Amino acid sequence: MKFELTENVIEPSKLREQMLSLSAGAYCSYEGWVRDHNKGKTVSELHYSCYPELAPSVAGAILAEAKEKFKIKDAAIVHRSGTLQIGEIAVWIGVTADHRDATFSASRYIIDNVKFRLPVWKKETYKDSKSSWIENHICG
Amino acid sequence: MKFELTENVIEPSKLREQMLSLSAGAYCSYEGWVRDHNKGKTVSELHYSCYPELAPSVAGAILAEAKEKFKIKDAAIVHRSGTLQIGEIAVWIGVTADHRDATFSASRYIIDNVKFRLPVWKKETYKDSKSSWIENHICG
Amino acid sequence: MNVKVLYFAQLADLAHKTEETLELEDPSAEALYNKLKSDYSFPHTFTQLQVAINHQLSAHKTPLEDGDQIAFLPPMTGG
Amino acid sequence: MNVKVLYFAQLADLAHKTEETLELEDPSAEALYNKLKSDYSFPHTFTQLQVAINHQLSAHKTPLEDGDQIAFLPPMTGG
Repeated sequence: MKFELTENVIEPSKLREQMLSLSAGAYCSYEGWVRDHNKGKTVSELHYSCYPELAPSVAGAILAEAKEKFKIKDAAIVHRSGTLQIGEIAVWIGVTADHRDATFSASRYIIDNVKFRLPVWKKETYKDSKSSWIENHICG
Repeated sequence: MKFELTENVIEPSKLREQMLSLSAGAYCSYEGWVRDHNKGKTVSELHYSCYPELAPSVAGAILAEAKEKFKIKDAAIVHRSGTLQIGEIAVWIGVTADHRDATFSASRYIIDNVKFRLPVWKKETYKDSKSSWIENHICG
Repeated sequence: MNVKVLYFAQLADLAHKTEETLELEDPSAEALYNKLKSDYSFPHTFTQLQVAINHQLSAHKTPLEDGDQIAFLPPMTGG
Repeated sequence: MNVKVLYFAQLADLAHKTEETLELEDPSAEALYNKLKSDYSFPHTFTQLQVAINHQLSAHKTPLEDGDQIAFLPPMTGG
């Protein structure tokens, strides 16, 4: 089980490779992408402020809960920090298990909890150069 | 929306690239992997028999249903045929949407229906060289 | 009339062929299947199978016509 | 006693800093936050925020001690 907070572009094919297992039958991955629009506004870039000293313990708790609740083999969370361009990956989740049911349930559990519990805050910059911290979650 | 039945090794990074979209905020993918065991037996390889003239219309119907039921942007199914080694990808599903909820629901809907409706049949060969067509679905 | 029968998976293994053309008098898919089941020791009953005629899923009662291609499909196990 | 306050996101923007060390007499995190809210026009009420002391999520009522690092965390919006 792995968590990483990174300023670098997330590379899903490398992360997927780390999940490979000959005894797993199912793999589910989720990616949150930076969209070019939100609530009718044209987004030009995104900035994530984060609390790097707190994030690992929160992510570790989320992963441990997923492992306890669902019959999974492995799970991982990678979240970007800093400034992101449109189309970049904001968050990547990967889960392996014997069967598909657990991979879907655990992936969903993890991303839902990451959004509400990981100490990361999103600021959108719009085409008109204004920017704002996102107040409430638009689930994406 | 895309469906492919292929004798070649499935390459998820290439398939993912075809799903990229600047207006999508969420991407979920699912892979079924050939496991080294099933029901307590050691599996050495897998063979998929398929009905290539029927599969595209069934897959097309599943994708169209997913698009109608869930608010997704795009969805794709790729299934292997022929002989597969342990660790290879048997099936790949990819879904994009504005929000995560639709990607998870649609991916789940598609893989569930692929397993029960796509005209593909799995034969497992075991370490003792015996082989058998899988009778009932062990969801994986 | 002549009908081409397509065999997949277990049915192809048991019939030792992937297709054959048969001359029929009865247009019933069920009658055809029951003859094949007896000839090749197919394990499924007719209602356990899906029927495809000319590469389209079809109702079990659809009458066969000359030149049709028919396949009897065991429960699918893809994925 | 001295306490280091860490600011993130909107709070860092409003405070124009990411951290500062303050001298306190009252060990209440709520009293500290209400002073900062007034100084920097933070929009949240104390109960809308989570509290982290020394990089661990902590109960709102936990008394502060000399040398603590405290952060007031707005609702998270990652992912």
